[in-house]
Formats: sequence, structure tokens, C-alpha cells
Amino acid sequence: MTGATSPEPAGRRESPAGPDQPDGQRRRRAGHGGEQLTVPPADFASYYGRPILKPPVWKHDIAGYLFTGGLAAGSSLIGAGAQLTGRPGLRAVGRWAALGGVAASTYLLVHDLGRPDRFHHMLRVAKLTSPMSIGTWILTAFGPMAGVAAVAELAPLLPRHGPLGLARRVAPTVGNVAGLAAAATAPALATYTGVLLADTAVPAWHDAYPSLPFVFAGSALAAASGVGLIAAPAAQTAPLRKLALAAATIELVGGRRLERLGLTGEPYGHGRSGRLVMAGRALLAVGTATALLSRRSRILSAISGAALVASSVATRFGVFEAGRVSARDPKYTVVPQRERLAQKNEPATRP
Amino acid sequence: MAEAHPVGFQWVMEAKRRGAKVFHVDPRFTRTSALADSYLPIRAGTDIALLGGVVRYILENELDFREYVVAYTNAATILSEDFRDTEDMHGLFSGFQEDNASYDQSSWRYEGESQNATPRDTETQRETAAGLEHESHGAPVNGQTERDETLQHPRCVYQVLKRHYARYTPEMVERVCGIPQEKFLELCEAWTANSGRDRTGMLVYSVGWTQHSVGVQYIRTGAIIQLLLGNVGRPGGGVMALRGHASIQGSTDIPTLFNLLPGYLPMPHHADHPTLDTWVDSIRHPGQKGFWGNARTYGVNLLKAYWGDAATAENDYCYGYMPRMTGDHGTYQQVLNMIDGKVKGYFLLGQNPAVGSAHGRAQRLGMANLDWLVVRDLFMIESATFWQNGPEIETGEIVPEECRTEVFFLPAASHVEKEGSFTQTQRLLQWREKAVEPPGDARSELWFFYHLGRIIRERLSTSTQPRDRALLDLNWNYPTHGPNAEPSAEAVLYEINGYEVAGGRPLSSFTEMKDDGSTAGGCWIYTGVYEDGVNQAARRKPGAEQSLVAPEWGWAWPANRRILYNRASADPDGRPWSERKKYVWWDPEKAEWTGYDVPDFEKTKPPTYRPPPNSSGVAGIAGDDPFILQGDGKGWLYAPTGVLDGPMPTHYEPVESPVRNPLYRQQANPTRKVYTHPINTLNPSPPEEHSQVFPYVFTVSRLTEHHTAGGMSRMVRPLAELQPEMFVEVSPELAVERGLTHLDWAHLVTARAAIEAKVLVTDRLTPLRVDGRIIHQLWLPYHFGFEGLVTGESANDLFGISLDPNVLIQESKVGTCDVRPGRRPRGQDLLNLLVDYRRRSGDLGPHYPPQVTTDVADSGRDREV
Amino acid sequence: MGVRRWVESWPLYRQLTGTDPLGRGAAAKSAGSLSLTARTETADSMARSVCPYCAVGCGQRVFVKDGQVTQIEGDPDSPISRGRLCPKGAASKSLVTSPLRQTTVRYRRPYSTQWEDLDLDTAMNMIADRVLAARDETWEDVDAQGRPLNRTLGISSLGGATLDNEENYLIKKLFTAMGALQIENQARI
Amino acid sequence: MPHVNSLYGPLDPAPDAGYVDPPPRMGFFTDTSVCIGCKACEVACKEWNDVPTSGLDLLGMSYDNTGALTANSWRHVAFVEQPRSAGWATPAFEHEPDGPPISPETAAVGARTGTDTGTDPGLPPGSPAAAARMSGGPEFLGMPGAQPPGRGTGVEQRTDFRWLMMSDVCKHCTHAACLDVCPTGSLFRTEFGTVVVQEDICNGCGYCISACPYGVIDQRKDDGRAWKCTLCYDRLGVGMTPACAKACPTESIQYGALDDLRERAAARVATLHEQGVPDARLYGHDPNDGVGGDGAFFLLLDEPEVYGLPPDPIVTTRDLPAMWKRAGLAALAMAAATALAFLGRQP
Repeated sequence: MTGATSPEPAGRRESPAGPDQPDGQRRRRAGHGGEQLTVPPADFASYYGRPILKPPVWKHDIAGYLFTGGLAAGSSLIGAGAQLTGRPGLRAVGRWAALGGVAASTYLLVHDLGRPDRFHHMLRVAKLTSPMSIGTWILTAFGPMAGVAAVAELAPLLPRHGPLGLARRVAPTVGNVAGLAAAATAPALATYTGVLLADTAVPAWHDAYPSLPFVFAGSALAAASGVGLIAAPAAQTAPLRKLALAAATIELVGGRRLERLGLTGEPYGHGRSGRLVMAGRALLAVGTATALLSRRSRILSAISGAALVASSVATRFGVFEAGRVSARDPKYTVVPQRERLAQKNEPATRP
Repeated sequence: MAEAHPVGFQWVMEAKRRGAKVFHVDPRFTRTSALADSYLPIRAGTDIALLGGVVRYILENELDFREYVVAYTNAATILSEDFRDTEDMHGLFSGFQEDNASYDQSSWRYEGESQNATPRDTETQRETAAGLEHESHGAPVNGQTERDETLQHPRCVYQVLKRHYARYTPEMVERVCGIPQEKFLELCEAWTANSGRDRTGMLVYSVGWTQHSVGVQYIRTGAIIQLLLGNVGRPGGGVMALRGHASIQGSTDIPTLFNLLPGYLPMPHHADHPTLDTWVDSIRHPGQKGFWGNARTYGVNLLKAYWGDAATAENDYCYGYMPRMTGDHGTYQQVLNMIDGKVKGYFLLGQNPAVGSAHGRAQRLGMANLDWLVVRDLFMIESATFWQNGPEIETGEIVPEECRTEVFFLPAASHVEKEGSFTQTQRLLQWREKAVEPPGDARSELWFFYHLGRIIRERLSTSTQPRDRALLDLNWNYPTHGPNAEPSAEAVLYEINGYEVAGGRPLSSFTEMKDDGSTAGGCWIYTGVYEDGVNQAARRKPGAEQSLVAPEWGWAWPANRRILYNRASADPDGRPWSERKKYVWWDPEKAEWTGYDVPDFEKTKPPTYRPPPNSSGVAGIAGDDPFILQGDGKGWLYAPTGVLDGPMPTHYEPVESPVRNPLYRQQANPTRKVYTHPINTLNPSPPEEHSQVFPYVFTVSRLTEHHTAGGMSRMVRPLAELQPEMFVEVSPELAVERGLTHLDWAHLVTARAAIEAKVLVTDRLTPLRVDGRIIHQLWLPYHFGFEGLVTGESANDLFGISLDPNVLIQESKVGTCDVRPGRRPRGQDLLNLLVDYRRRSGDLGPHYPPQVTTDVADSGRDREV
Repeated sequence: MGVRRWVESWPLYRQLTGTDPLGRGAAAKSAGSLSLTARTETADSMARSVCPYCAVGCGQRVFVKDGQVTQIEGDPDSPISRGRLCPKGAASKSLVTSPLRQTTVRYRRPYSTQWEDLDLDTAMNMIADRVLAARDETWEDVDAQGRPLNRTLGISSLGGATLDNEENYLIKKLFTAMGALQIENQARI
Repeated sequence: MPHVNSLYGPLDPAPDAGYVDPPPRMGFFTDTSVCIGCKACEVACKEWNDVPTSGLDLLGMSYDNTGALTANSWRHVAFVEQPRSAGWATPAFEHEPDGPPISPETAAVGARTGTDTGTDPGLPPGSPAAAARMSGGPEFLGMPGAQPPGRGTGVEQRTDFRWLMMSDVCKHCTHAACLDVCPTGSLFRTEFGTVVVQEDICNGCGYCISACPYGVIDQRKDDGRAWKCTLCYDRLGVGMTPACAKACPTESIQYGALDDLRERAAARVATLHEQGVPDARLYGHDPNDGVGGDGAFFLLLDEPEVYGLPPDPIVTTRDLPAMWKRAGLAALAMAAATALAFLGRQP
């Protein structure tokens, strides 16, 4: 609009060629007034090279939510494990982290909406075909339970007598039941987000559907273990070290195919998104190794915890970014579909 | 057509679906080309060479529809011995007068016609755009002519035509137009193969054709082809003018033109028409065949409609009240007079000359030198804000504090806020119902003029000045209604239709008009639109419930005929030429003409009717003369009078052209209207020197997404965003030659102006090989100006003013220019740039190319074939 | 609204009890969708009009609600256009309802750098004054040889070709009676 | 109970969406071989649906200044200039002094222009190389000749030329991913089998935008909600034709019962093949394709991706059961891992 009346209307809006779109450049040709464009050949066609898909409009809120949701789920499991194995310090940390995670998740999810005031419309329907709808109901179940479980940890602060005294007496039981209930939904909370991303037309996300739930499950456990390692009494963190190892195993084994998906896996191994994914893995390895070595050191524990948390953040943002990159470049849409068509049309050419 | 008239193009697609072949000729590849079967790129301004080539192809191969041609055209008519063709005179016809660059047409006449048959002096005809009078009728000639129906007589029109176009060979077409011979022949073969008894071909042009210094002759050439091929007056045939404005046909029928009165009656000329009788006789031309014989009736009815009871036989129906022309009073002459300070006030009624007229700078400087200006429009257009935002502010040519023009902007009512009729491109009147009241102060033109007239008449009510009688006696009583006292449009339509003075019964046909003052009618060709007191233009019987002709949708003049001269759709005996192309025919049993349309012929005149000797007027039309408004009842392959630049179309180069005319020594139209005003300097063209300073041809036209000067599209959001910036289209070859880059800026320079635009380099434009050279063409849309949601510089600023002699329409479809990369200079630097170009192209003074170039020694090359 | 009605209007309830367990269609339909109807159906009136852009003369239907144009679309009855419109014709509603339209008289004094407001009546009277003055100042009774001229060349007019026939008729009639000859139109251009 | 093809394969979507005895499924057939690129559809749509402006920049993509389907453009006319044969027509510039074509390069420049469509993600810039490919073909070499036309090599490379135009629109898929992923039920299937966003419900979660395999649906910035073609649901309800189809001067956009349209389309392709246009092909007509067939399908004259369409889209929800299975396994693994970690020796 502003260009319309200004004396020098805005002309070509040059978008700097980003690192993920390396295939165009302008240069001046010596001895000529005019500019000439040099275009290296592309092996696929598209409409003015514009993306066929609309890149996701989700802001980093959603990448953040992938992390906080996973953290909540993992922490809830840890809380339940600690509850059942009598590790009250770890239990409290797990429950509080779960509540913190789920509270942050709720905030991020609502904040990402185009119409935050209509967040409750999510509860109009329950759609099996919509991972977001399923997730909403999972969160609806998980959130209050996680909240109750965490609040129950405040029971010792209540007076011993009077009505609140009664609350103080029943709180642990209520907390335990709620904690277990939350934990029961926690694995779903941690892994549905893999489906959430995969159930899109975004090539890097969709094609990664077999891997994403495992990556996210591992990442959730890693993050939660990390928080536990940082915050829980060192004496109670032994399971976390095992858990970190298990998390790393799940994430690395489950995610090993990410960047080997073919063309659509490219963003997991290249560019900014690739660097984030790789950083996530490296941090996971470092964090896990450190955790295994840190039996007695509070500092090493904290370092390993931080590495695990950072790993989870990096992985989530890396995966999120990879999807955006793959949707912005038409080649990730066109080339695989072309290959698929070619196979369909010439099924029996192989010897 | 797809570009500028998309909804009309549905019928082309319909025809294509049924097997029609579509050819598209255009300087650039457009949306129409994309859907055509064959596209012919052409050098702008060379259409007569192309069409002349088609005429030659038809005649050399005897592919004309001979029976039609002999019976219905003047092919057999023998010409006077005095006639000399361009063949003999290097591109001029006989009768050329060097002193006033116009023709004495007496040598063009038919054999046996008296010398004095030629009416008014041709220079006067040019000055008064007399050619426009022929929109409804031919020029005057005698009804009886000498004929050789074997077409062998060396002076018969057929043979003269054949000799005239003999040099328009396929090679020459290629040399002039840049159209490869193979393509040209493909067009000729398809056109001729699809014409005749069983098939018809249609020629469609958009009115860019009229915007040439030889515009009328373009259309004449098309008409000659269509007559030779028997494609006139028949379904699926004809020459279709796709006009560009909702009621531009109506604006000529009921003209707001200086030289015309309603129904194509000429505005009186001070010397030629001193009295009612001389005026009427100059129109009807005693002795001539056809319906113009009743010109007195039409004239008297108009005067009676204007001045009502005051108009009596004794006072010649107030003929004396009429203002008289003394020469050219056209819009371009007016603008030059404005610059010279001769005009006090100017009304702009829904018109934006600051963008839409040629030589925008002259337009704006003219408006800046008025006492007052009234602009009536929907939006704040450039013509209202030139003193504030015009490009001349930047150069200092207009300084707001020094510009004395008093400007009134009055908001206008839109088409849904008033009722009234539009006449569309096929002469069809369609009534619009009013949907809502206009907002605020917005009013219709009907309101404005009715009340302006009322106020003026009230001011003058006590006047005794003779000059005010015409206003005071004016029949100005129209019923008004509503809160704004809106005059009744239907009452005006009723007056246009005509009525019996006693009793007020509306007339049903112009044949009911009387020349004794007992009837009054504002526009004789529109009589019948209010037949039986019913607004026929408001008829809306669904098309699906009618025949393809749809006679009950709206009303077409004359007499609701949808195809003019449709008598020609039957053979001379009155039978359809073929079952396939049946349209109007003679029913011997009922002894009347019948068919799908209203026959454009006297209903009961049999095909066998032959006029008695010396009969004239309607009685002079034979039963096989379909062209009932022509003086001899024939379609004119050769115009013995009335077309001021020659009886047969001849290729002349545009006034600004980089190319020497390959056909004749005469370079450009010798009779074109020239304005030698200092502001109107023109680029040099061969044979003058320095034409290479402006080496490129540019042409302008419309985009689908915008409308003319943009006042109804650049201000409208959903349209503005579709074509948001001014641009120029160039071929890849020109881009390399001039270093132009896609989407970067370039500026175009002519002797008048430099404008800048974004560059679109596109394969839709191609260089042409013309006369052994490569000619580059540029294309620009002319919709942009400095106001509105989207803005850009105006293409029309580039043009000078050179007019067609017949109708005084400007050559604004072709010119020469230079193009340079980057934005144009600003302020004084811009003026310096123009001075520099003028210096390089000759001298600094105003430059006007010579009108006659036949005597110019021609750089050693013999141009004759 | 009763609790029962409220529950029944809950799409989830409809999903569980109705024919649309996946919540794809019938169950998910909103109150807005249930009450949706074309605004052409609820218009107060419809005027039959003609497109104001090019000369093809396409039929238009103009729908009006509460004195405002709410929709303009092609008239399918027209044998010319069969209900179709080009982008310009299709934009007619935006044309007539454009916020950029001027709806009041604007006046620029000589040598002024800005517009002022003016009352319509005042403007009409000022214009009439100026017309009469210009006419008097430039009136020509006869030519050099005494032949009548009856005219003024001090007044010019240029009209667009979107004027109605009736408007053109009155314009020509008034100006002719006034002796104003220099009346022109887009048809010349 | 959901149909066995509820997620994939041929399906009549309205009964599947709970409508008992629905009217016939309605849709669009857009025949690009008769499109004149007038953009009446774009404008008529905006006028009827009160769609806001979509930007005022010259994009340099031939005559396309809209750029893409967005929340503010529910019809989008694509323009493709190609130095290639049009099939039925005589080569446009045969015997003209033409040098190498510029279309690939101008397309490449057009790839990088931007316009603020008022939507998100709107019209992101594209890849110049892919743009050039659209207009050039595999043999495209990149540089225009510096020779004056008609001289030099004598190889005149753009004797053939065609200008493709195509009015794109929401496809109203049989298996509409946007609809299936919508967590609020804002996107729903109408009784006519079309897919509509309910503006009183949408909360702008943005999921549909990533789910659409055609990149159709988009978010309006100042409003936050997702918008797209409704196939004029309000007009359909009263038996009217959608605004774009009604305006279309050349019947390039045809509206009707999908079954009829498919028959018409097949006949049209056969006619074009007879007329020597082997390029003519249908797109989105096949109920066995990856989205179960489109409610709005097309006759194209080039590969779909040249028009900005995916060559072989598959609805993402086809794999949803498999995805849930993987998620379930991952959840189990997660639970098991936790259990294992906490089992065993107390410290």
C-alpha cells in the first residue's frame, strides 16, 4: 500500500537468497548497462520457482511447545517412577516440571493461535483424524492431573488442623492418584506431537512419520532426565542416568533414518535445520555420556542435565525448521512426486 | 478482443468451438493471440498494406463472391476519365491541391455525374470532420450510374481497384508490415475459403484502428474486403467495431461533438449553411437515392424538439438560433486555444484528458490557462488535480501559486444511481434502472445540465438581447422527481423518440415524421425507441426465450434492426444465399420481406422493383439495392466522394515512422490534419534526416484489468491490484540492444516528453524485418496517471497531435521514440533532455514533417515497383 | 437456552450421537453456517442495469439492501453477455461503493494551493455566473461578411462516453442554445 | 460407521460426513485451454466474498500480479510464457527474426519478487532456477544472444510461442487434509461435498495450512483466521452458481455436478487430442488418485508443476493409521524405558 503513492514505488523486492535457497544469484555483466541473470539449470519445473506448499505458519511457539510438552510428559513419568520407587525429591521435581511444562505448553499453544480468544473452540469436537484435536484432549486430561499432582506436593506447607488439615492429609493420596493418571497419558502426550508434525503435507515431516514419534519420545525423556539431573537430589537421580541412556537409544535409533529419507530428508542434514538436528544429537550423546559418568558429581550432573535439555531444544527446533525449509522449496514437493509417478508409470523396468 | 472485450470474446470462443478459424493481427502477442489459431505480428500503422494485400489476393485470384459483388457493390460502376490513381502520381490521387493539402474530389466522380455534384469544399469538410456524418449514411452521389456488369471496362471500379492494389504483393506486405509471406497467405486462404454463399467471415477491430492518421481508410479497406467476399449484411459477417466505452456509440448518435447534431445531421457551417434550405439540401443532395432524401424532415423535427412552440414554419423552425461552425473546433484545437488563452471555461464530464488524450502535457498546460474548469467525475482524477500533482509542477511549468484556473469538482452519480440508456457497440440501446440514490452531492449529468439550464434561463428571463432568445425559447420543461429534483430521463427519451405535437402520441418510426412542424423528434434514427409509449430500450425478455437475434432485448437503431443492410443476406431475387446463412428473405406468397431480423428494407418492396427514371430518395432504391442509405444503393468498393484522403485506401506511413514508405514516394497521409502550434513538435521521419534519433516504434493499448485513462479502474481496489504499475513491454532483442532489464526502470523519449516505466522483457514482442531492416516495437498500456491507488506515468504524454482528416481523431496508436535504461531525469534536467533530443533530431524550433513528399529526391532508390 | 439444547448443540455430542462420528460434516456445522444465505436472496430490491465500462453492453443485476448496493453481478437473461462479466464489470460494486469516491463539491480558488469545500447550490450558481460571463465576453454575432455565427468559442466541453443518451441530448441541446459550439466527447478520441 | 475408504480411495464425501441423502456433489471443472486470463474470476470472487486486497506490487511473472492462492485471493490466474508450440495454432513467430527466448530469465527474475499479500505465509519468494525451467525446458542454457536478431547463428529459437493461463482454486478434495486435521471443526464438509472454513469457528491454529498438499489455504494476518475458496457455499445453498464460474466469460470455469463435469472433461480432452493438442490432460479428476479426486479439477496443457500444482499429491492422512501405530510404539517404548530405569536396585 505505501508503495502506491510514494514517488518511487517499491519495485522488485529482493529477498536475499537464504542459505536454504542457494540456486539463484544476480550479477552485473561487465561492459553492459543492463543486468543479466545467471541461472544454473534446475532439474524440475515449478511456477516461478514459488513454493507449491504453504510453509507452516506456526511460529517458534510450536517448536517451543514440542519441547515443553515433551518435558512435561517425561517429567510426569519420572515423577510417577519416583513416586512408585520412593524418591520424594525426584517425585517433586518431576511433578513440578510436568506442571511447568504443561503450563508453558498451554501458553505457547494459545499464543500461537491466530485467534487466541477462541482457544476453547478446540473442545467443540474430538477428531480422530486430527492429531491436534487428539492432542488437545490428551492435554485436557494430562494438564489438570499434572496440576493436582504438583499442587499435592505443597501439602506439607498446609496447617495440620482444620479443613486445610484434612486437605493436607488427603493430598498425598490425591497427588499420587493424579500423578499416576498424568503419567498414564504422558507417553501419548510426548509422542502424539510426532504425528502432529507428520500429518501434514510438509515433505520433511510427513516422510519422517515412522521416526518422529521415537525421536520425540526420546527427546522428551532426555529433557525430563536433564531437568531431574539438574534439580533433583543427587541421591535420587540414579534412574535418570539409565533413563538418559534409554532416551538416547530411543532417539538415536528411532531417528537414525531422518536424514536418510532421500531428498526430503535433506533438511535434517543440511543448512540451519540440519545443524540444529546434529547439535541435538551431539548434545544428547555428550549429555548421556556425562550423566553416566557423573554419579557423584553434582556439577557433572548439572552439566549433563543441561546438555540433555539443550539437546531436546535443539532437536525440536531442528525438526521444526527442517519442515519449514522443505515446504518453502518446491523441489522437495515436486521431485519426490515426480519419482513416484515415474515408478508408477514404469513399474517393470528393473531387471 | 480477449484483452479489451473479454465478454464479447465468448462468441469468438463459441465460433471456434464450431470450427471457426481465428486469426489475430497485433503488434504484440496478447491474450487474444494466445487463443487464436494464427497470430500475425505487424508493424504498427501498416494495416492498409496488409489488408490491401488481401484485396489484391482476392482480385488476382478472382476469389470475390462475384454475384454479390456485381449486384450489391459499385464494382461495375464506371468512373470518370479524369480520375488518376496513386499509381500515376507517386501516392497521390488526382485533384490534390498543394496550397491547402486537400483534394478536389471532382475527378473521382462516377462517369456521367455532373462536376458540381461534389458538395462542400474539401478543406471545410476536413475542418468540420464531415466524414463523421457518414456514420449513418453514405456521401452524396447521384442515384443512377453507368455500369459494366461484366466488370471488364478498364474504368469500372473493379478494374481500377485491381490496378490500385496490384503492387500490394505478398512480398510487399512482408516488406512493409514485417509479416512473413507464408503467414500472410495463410490468412488470405482462410479468409477467402470461409466466405461466399455458404460461409461468412467476420472482421473485428477495436477502435485503436481509428486512432491513426489514416484511421478511416483502415476501416474502409476492411469494408472493401468484406464487400468483395460478400460478407456484409449477412449473419456471421460484417466489420465489427468493438468500441471501448459503454455509450460511445450513443455519444455519436446523439453527439456531444462540435460538428454534429443528433442523428448525424451536420452542425451548420457559417458559409455553407446560411439557411434551413441550404442546410437541408447539403444533407439530402437532391437526386440521390435512399432515406437521406427526407433530411428536411429530420432537421425540422430536431429544431421542433429543441425550440418547441417557438419553432414555426415562418421562422424556419428557429434555424437561425443555431451556432455556426467556421472551421475546426475539435477538442485538440480547443486545447491549443486554451494554451493560447482563448478559452475561458471548460467542462469535463466523466472524462480525463490529462491522461486519456494525446499530448498530455499540452492538455495539462491548456487546463492551467483557463478562467475556470468544471470537473464532474466519480473520483478525484488527474484532470482535476493537474495544478497540484501534475508532472509539470516538478519541471516548474505549472506553479500552483501562479495558476489562475478556478476549479470546481462536482461529484457525479454512478451508473447505478441514475436511470438512462446506453447505446452499446452494435447500436443497441439498453435502459438502466436506478438502484440507489447518489451519495452526498453526487448528481447525474441530467440533473446538472437541467438545473444549469434552469438557472441560466432564470437569470436571463428579463433579457432582451437577441442572443438570449435561443435559451429563453428553448423547450426546457422536463418533469422532475425525488428529493433532488432529478429530471425524468424517460421524458427526455420520449423527446428523443419524437411525438406528435398535437396530442403528444409518441412516434413509432421515423417514417411517421413530418416536415411541417406537426411532429417533433430529437434524434430521428432513435425514433421507435418509445413506440407505443413503451420504453423499448428497457425490454428484457430473456435471451434464452428468444431467437439468436433476440429482437426483444433492448432496442437497436434504426427500427430495431440488428444487422444493417440485411437485405444483402438474400440474393438479388430475394432468396437466401444458402440455407446455412439464411437471415432475411422475400416471401413471395405474403409479398413481403421476412426473416429472423427486422428487414433493413421497405417491407413490401419486391426484389423485382426497378425505380422509374429520374426517381430519387426512397423511391430510387431498386428491389436489389441493399445499401439503402447509400446514394446509389450500392456498397462502395470505391468512394467517389466523402472520404477526404482518397477514394481508395492507400498505405501511408504513420506521421512518425522510422521507415520510408516502401510503396510510394508520398510518405504519410498528405491530407492529415496538422497543428503547427509550437507545443506540438513532431519527431522527424524519412525522407527527413535525423529520424534515427527516435529509432523505435511504440504503440499503446488497453489491459484487461484497466479502463482507458484509469479513472474507473486505478481507483478501484480489486482492479488496481491486478496491474499495479506502469510498464513497458520490449522484446529480448531490444532489451539486449538497449541494456534493459526485466523489472528495472526504463524511460521513453519523444520530442514531447519522457516518461518512465518498469520494463517487462517478454517473448510476446518480436522484432520485425521491415524493408531489410530490423524494427523494434515497444508496447505500453495507457491507463496510468498520477492519481489513484496505483500510479504511473502516462503513455499518452509521448504523443504529438496529428489527426485523421475525415473525423479529426488523433494518431495515438503509433509513434517513434527512443528508450533508455533507468529512470528519467527530474525537473530542469528533464527539460534539458528533451531539448537535447530535439537538437539532435534537427533543430530546436518546433518541427512539423512536410505533408507532401512526392517530390523529394529519394536517396537514389527507386521506390516504384 | 436449556442445558439440554446446549449439550445438543455441542458438536462433540452430535458426533457421538449422530451420523458423523468423525466430525467432518454434519456434526461440525456451526450456527453461522446453518443460518447462511446468499445476500442476493435477502436484498430489498434488484435493479437491472448495464455495465459502465466497455461497449459490449453486458447486463448487470444490482442488488440493494438498506439503500446500499450489496452486489452487482451479470444478468443471465442478457443475450449479449449471458450473465458473464469481465474483471472490470465484476468490480462494479467496488466502483460504485469505493471509499475513494468524492461525494462533496470541492473548490479550488485561482492561485490557491488547496481545495476548499463548497455548497452544491453555491457551486451551481457560481458556474452559471461564469458561463454567462464567458459567453458574453466571447460572443460572436456574425462573421466578417455579416453571416450569422450566434456563438461563443469561450466555452469548451469534453464528455466521457459513459454518459447516457438522455444526458448527451440535454448537454447538446443546452450548449447549442447557449451558442457554445466547442462541445466534444470521447467519441472524438 | 466410517467408510472403509474414509481416509483414502474413492469415496462420496458427503454421506461420509454424516449427510443423509445429500444433493449431488458439486464442483468446478476449469478448462485452461479456453482461459483468456481475464481475471474476472479473481474479481468476482473478491466482490462476492468481500475478500481484502492482496498487494500492489508488480511481480514480473508475466501478467500475474497476484502470485498465488492466498487468504486474500481465492482464485488465482497463473500466466506462463513459453517458447513452445501451442498445439492447435500456427507457430507464432515463424519466419520472424527471433533470437533466443527470454522467458526463462524473466521467469527467474519473477521468482524473487514479493508482495505483501496481507496474509501468512502468503507469497514466499521462489527459486529462480526452477522458475527458468518452467519456461525453458531442459535444453535451456541461460543467456540471451548478444547478436542482433535475425543474424548471427541463424538459429531462431522462439518461432513457437504459447501463453498458458489457468485459474487456480481450492481443489475441494475428496480426502481433504485441511478438514481432517482441523481441531475445531471449523473446516467442514458441506452437503454438496465441498470443503468450507466456518469463519465463526476458526481460531487460527494454522494446522490446515501445513496439511494442504496444494498450498491453497492461508492465514489472514490482521484477522488470524484461515481463509480459502468456499465454492460460494452461501450461493450454492440457494441454487446459485459460484461467483467466479458465473463471471467467467469463456466457460473456462464450469460449475456443476461433479459426475457431469467429469464426463464433459473427458470429452473435451478427446476433442483436443483430435485437434492435435497432445499436451491436453486432466488433473485431479481421478477418484483413484492420492486425494480421492478433486472437487475442482482441471484440464492442463503442461505438467501440473508448471502451473504451481503438485504432480502427484497424496493426502497426508492416508498414513494416519500408520502414524498412530508408530506413535503408540514410541509411547510404549517411552513407558518401558521409564519402567526399566526405575526398576532394579534401590540406591
